[in-house]
Amino acid sequence: MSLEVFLGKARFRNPLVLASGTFGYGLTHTHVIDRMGAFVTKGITVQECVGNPQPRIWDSRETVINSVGLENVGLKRFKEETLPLIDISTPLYVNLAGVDLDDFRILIESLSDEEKIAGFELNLSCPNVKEGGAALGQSADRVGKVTSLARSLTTKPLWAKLTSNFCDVRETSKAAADAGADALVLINTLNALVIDIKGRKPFLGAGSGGLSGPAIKPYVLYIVKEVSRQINIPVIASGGVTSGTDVIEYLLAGASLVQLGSINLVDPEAGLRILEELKRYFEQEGISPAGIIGRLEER
Amino acid sequence: MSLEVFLGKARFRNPLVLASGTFGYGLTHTHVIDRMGAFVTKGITVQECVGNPQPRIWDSRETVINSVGLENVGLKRFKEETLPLIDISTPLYVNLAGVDLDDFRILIESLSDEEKIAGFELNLSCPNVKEGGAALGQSADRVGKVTSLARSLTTKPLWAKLTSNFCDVRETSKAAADAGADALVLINTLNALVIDIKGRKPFLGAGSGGLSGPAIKPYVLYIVKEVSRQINIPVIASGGVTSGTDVIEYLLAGASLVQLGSINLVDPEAGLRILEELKRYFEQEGISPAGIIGRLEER
Amino acid sequence: MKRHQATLLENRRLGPGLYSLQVEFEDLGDVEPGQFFEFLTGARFLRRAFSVADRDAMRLRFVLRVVGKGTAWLSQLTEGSKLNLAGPLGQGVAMPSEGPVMLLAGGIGAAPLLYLARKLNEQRVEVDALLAAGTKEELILTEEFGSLCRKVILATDDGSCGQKGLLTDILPALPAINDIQIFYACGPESMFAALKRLDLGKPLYAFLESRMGCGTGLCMGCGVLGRDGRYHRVCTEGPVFNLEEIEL
Amino acid sequence: MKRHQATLLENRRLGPGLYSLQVEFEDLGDVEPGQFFEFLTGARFLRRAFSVADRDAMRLRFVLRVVGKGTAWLSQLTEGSKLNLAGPLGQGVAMPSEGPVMLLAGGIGAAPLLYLARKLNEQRVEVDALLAAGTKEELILTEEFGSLCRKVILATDDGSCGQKGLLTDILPALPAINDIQIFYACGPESMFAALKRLDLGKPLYAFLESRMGCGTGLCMGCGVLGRDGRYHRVCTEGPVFNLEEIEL
Ligand SMILES: Cc1cc2nc3c(=O)[nH]c(=O)nc-3n(C[C@H](O)[C@H](O)[C@H](O)COP(=O)(O)OP(=O)(O)OC[C@H]3O[C@@H](n4cnc5c(N)ncnc54)[C@H](O)[C@@H]3O)c2cc1C
Ligand SMILES: Cc1cc2nc3c(=O)[nH]c(=O)nc-3n(C[C@H](O)[C@H](O)[C@H](O)COP(=O)(O)OP(=O)(O)OC[C@H]3O[C@@H](n4cnc5c(N)ncnc54)[C@H](O)[C@@H]3O)c2cc1C
Ligand SMILES: Cc1cc2nc3c(=O)[nH]c(=O)nc-3n(C[C@H](O)[C@H](O)[C@H](O)COP(=O)(O)O)c2cc1C
Ligand SMILES: Cc1cc2nc3c(=O)[nH]c(=O)nc-3n(C[C@H](O)[C@H](O)[C@H](O)COP(=O)(O)O)c2cc1C
Ligand code: FES
Ligand code: FES
Repeated sequence: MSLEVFLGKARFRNPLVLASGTFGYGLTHTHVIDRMGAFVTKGITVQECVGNPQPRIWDSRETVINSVGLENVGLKRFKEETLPLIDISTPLYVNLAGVDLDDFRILIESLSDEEKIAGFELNLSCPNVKEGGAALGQSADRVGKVTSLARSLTTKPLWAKLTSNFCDVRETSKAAADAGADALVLINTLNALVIDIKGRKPFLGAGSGGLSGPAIKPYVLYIVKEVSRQINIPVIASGGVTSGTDVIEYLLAGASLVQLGSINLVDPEAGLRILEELKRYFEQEGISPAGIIGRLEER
Repeated sequence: MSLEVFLGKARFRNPLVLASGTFGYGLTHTHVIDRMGAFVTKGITVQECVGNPQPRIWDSRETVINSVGLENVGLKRFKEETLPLIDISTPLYVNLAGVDLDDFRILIESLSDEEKIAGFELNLSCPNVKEGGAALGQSADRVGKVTSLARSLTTKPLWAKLTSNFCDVRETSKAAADAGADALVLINTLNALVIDIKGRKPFLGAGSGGLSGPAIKPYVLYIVKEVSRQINIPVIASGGVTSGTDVIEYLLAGASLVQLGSINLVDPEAGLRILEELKRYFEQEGISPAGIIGRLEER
Repeated sequence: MKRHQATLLENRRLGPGLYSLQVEFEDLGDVEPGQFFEFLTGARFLRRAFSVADRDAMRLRFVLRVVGKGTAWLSQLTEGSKLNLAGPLGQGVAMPSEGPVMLLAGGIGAAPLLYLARKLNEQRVEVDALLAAGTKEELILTEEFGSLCRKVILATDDGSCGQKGLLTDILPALPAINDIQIFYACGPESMFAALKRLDLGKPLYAFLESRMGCGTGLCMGCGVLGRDGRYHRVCTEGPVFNLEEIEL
Repeated sequence: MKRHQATLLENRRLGPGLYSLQVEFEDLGDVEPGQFFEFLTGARFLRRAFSVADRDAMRLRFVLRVVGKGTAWLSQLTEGSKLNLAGPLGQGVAMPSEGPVMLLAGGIGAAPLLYLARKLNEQRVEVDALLAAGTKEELILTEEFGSLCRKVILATDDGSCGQKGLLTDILPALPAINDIQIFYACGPESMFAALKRLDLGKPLYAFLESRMGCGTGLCMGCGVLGRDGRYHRVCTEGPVFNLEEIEL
């Protein structure tokens, strides 16, 4: 039973995607990466970025809050030092984290010709940076502008990763689709604040962070269903997946691919387990992933 | 040590408020209600409302999803049958759930003169109804209009209960404040979908529901901090409180009052426990709730 | 609502996914058949409801079937564990003034009916029981019913024990049925629907289940649709309803 | 990263909030001092990291201090419980070519240093230990160190056992200090900062802690700021760093 999914002409051997920021640059655990549908790098910025002060992680039973920030090697080192080391058989998507149009121009111009790179995920949504990120992604107008620019600079697949924080993600989704994105990634982490009441200050070094993990799954499912019914390009779900059942829920809700994020932190081989669960399901049902995308019935 | 808090001239004996929909009409458990700062009824609609089909409840370890819908006795029976039975010493706020301006006009005109009622919570945010509710509350313009109308019809305190679903709650907050709301209630439940993969249909009878519970606390804390710093009227927090610590976090983030919702379902006396926890904290710290509101330090 | 810190004295497997829990209370008032307790679990935010299946002094028995995370968590508790319980909740069942009565149990539905059998027995009301389940392994509490009832009829869907067939297939043909004054039934929704269609001509009290929010009448989460078109709270107005009065 | 289903053989209280866990593995390769395991708990989503404190064949010892929900959950496990572990993780410490070396332990910091003492002892490197804690009750593993070290110096903040004062107050005045070739230290951040100020003139390896996301180098959650202005991953580049190379 093949689990393959196509987004336009791009083929994915199964619907599982390792989410940005939760699997590094793809230099380790390649036995996992090589079994997945796609892999997305940590967000890359134009300049090397040292990231946020400690502490950077907080968790509850069903959530993770991170404020890693966009710690990354920066465009130059990524291109010269990291990219040559990446040795995977799975489509490589690079998460691009720009603050403004110029950043995105520089990033794409520099990376667009790299053969190793299958496509780009435009990070229009990171809540862990002061400029750009979420702010950019909260305006349909700016989402449209960045996507248009990116579209004009590359023929590679473009995924627009959006936020639902302080905006109507249906509108930003439409803007990204109209501007030529190949797919929407819904959603990045939710803005989140943890307070240290003794110190009367935020617990995380950066002040606040982004909430992810299983607790947000029903929220993101709702968004995926709404947006995929309204917008005519594929949706890639990101939020709270820990099992094959979760992936199937997202496919039914309308997602074409499904990202694994926080669960990789608990177990870097979670993707392999989830893949087995999917295989079993699709074999038993005698159906393919493509056959259930968006097939949620009404009540 | 007094725990009292004032919102304008309205006095609350402590910052705890029993949230709408989680404590019925205030006819039972009055020994709890009488110790709280305020009590909010289930949402009242113009017509009696039968609510949504079963199942109506789903939960995980840190979330509750409900699709009760606005099951309630309706304005007429509420006024004639229920209100006379309510016998509490705590300020009674009635949650008003209208679909349009007319509904709110009818509700307020009918109830504004009731002496037993201390004030109104305008439900501009319920995700469990097809019309009105969230849709109304997602537009700053309509939030402003409803609030203005309500303001013109009553001198009683008006709380605008808002949503963060598919909108910028900073904008709807501003609209409500500009239109004369006395306080903002942040936030109502998040849109949420649970899928029954066997039936390939939504698990909840209504199709989708509203997500609440401890997992959303860091998300709502962030919103409360953002909005309370930008908007000049008091903020009432609602989201995931289960302990005195949570209440203190919300006060530090900028809330003046804090609602208890889902935790009442686990233990209708949770309010009493949380009140004791607060007392202990404020006694130890030798400070009053009013003394810490918004006193979160920057990192 | 009273909360309890109680102790698990025994956790015994009765069959596939079926467990019997003996719980010792420090303090316990009257408990009526039909009433239930809500258990806090480490696996879910809300409490889980279980009917009282039997009582011996300060000990209550609960019988549970694993259907999800909360019941799985409870089924794995070891003896001596502390339990956080709330109850008794709900209305006790209306006791009959005279018998004979018949108890109709589908699967785990036997649990609350056992306690009712105990009470009927104490009040010397004659009681028969028809216990049905999918398979022999799923037929539970048969001995206990045997010691309390005039007659116990067993049935399984696959015929592996007792008569073969659904409870509602077997019931109409039972000779005992004619002098029964009241029926009490507990089982899956499909069983109640079939019972309704049988139209037995005598009062039938249905012990209902429903996904609960609060268990204490506050949230409207548990409503069952009545013939009056309104939802009635299973937790405070029930869990036992006259089958006539509800829509299925 | 290797995952294990291991069995808790013993859970013993050592002092206030301090527990010693003996864990039996089915399959265990080399484990170096400084390496750690990540424990899944029922109380938090992410795993929790604990250093190997000792080893005996297929049994590892961990010593933990309760500071939050995850550690509280672990501390309440009863013997026979199954544990979901990942490890060994991190780099083992660079072993010295010659001694004597000195181990500097603040509180729970004694845990990983005990296993180092064991390994040094096996390699016949002379080792002294300075064990400090707040109070006598918090001084742990003193006997174990006693059997492995040339000399063990005890200190408590309140003087209730051994010398009175902070580890960094006592250290400079110790006669033994002069011929020490390498120091290994584990304790709270304030201790490392004070050690840095002492400037002992010999290499000092710091066993660091940090809030971890993945423990496997994927998330950048655990970074410690290096003197090069970059964050270094405690989980894969550490957890042991030359004190010189990190900012505190
Ligand atoms: C008054 C009363 C008395 C009761 N007495 C007893 C008793 O004595 N013994 C007993 O065993 N039970 C009894 N019950 C039922 C018991 O309360 C439930 O079985 C229990 O609450 C289930 O909890 P759980 O966490 O194990 O299941 P959950 O995980 O909450 O699941 C419950 C049900 O919902 C379904 N479900 C959940 N999520 C989904 C989804 N996404 N898609 C499809 N289906 C889904 C599950 O499959 C399952 O059938 C009683 C209930 C009531 C109201
Ligand atoms: C490599 C390594 C090895 C380790 N070895 C050991 C060992 O051998 N023994 C040992 O005992 N520990 C060891 N630790 C530390 C151990 O991992 C932590 O103590 C553990 O992860 C804490 O988990 P928890 O869930 O109990 O605490 P959490 O609940 O996660 O809390 C952890 C800390 O954060 C603070 N905190 C959390 N939330 C807030 C808030 N809102 N406001 C203020 N403060 C907050 C808590 O007070 C506490 O101090 C090691 C750590 C590492 C990285
Ligand atoms: C530690 C961590 C780091 C992350 N870094 C990035 C990032 O650099 N760029 C990005 O677009 N998303 C980042 N994310 C978001 C994830 O890619 C994912 O969208 C989100 O966590 C929700 O999915 P989940 O619930 O499966 O984790 C990060 C998430 C985590 C937990
Ligand atoms: C069962 C249930 C019913 C609710 N009904 C209403 C309602 O009628 N009107 C309303 O404004 N909010 C309603 N809410 C939302 C709560 O008042 C509260 O804002 C929300 O649950 C978030 O807080 P919590 O996390 O403390 O539960 C309901 C919530 C629950 C759980
Ligand atoms: S469960 Fe809340 S009213 Fe019945
Ligand atoms: S904890 Fe994730 S990189 Fe170290």
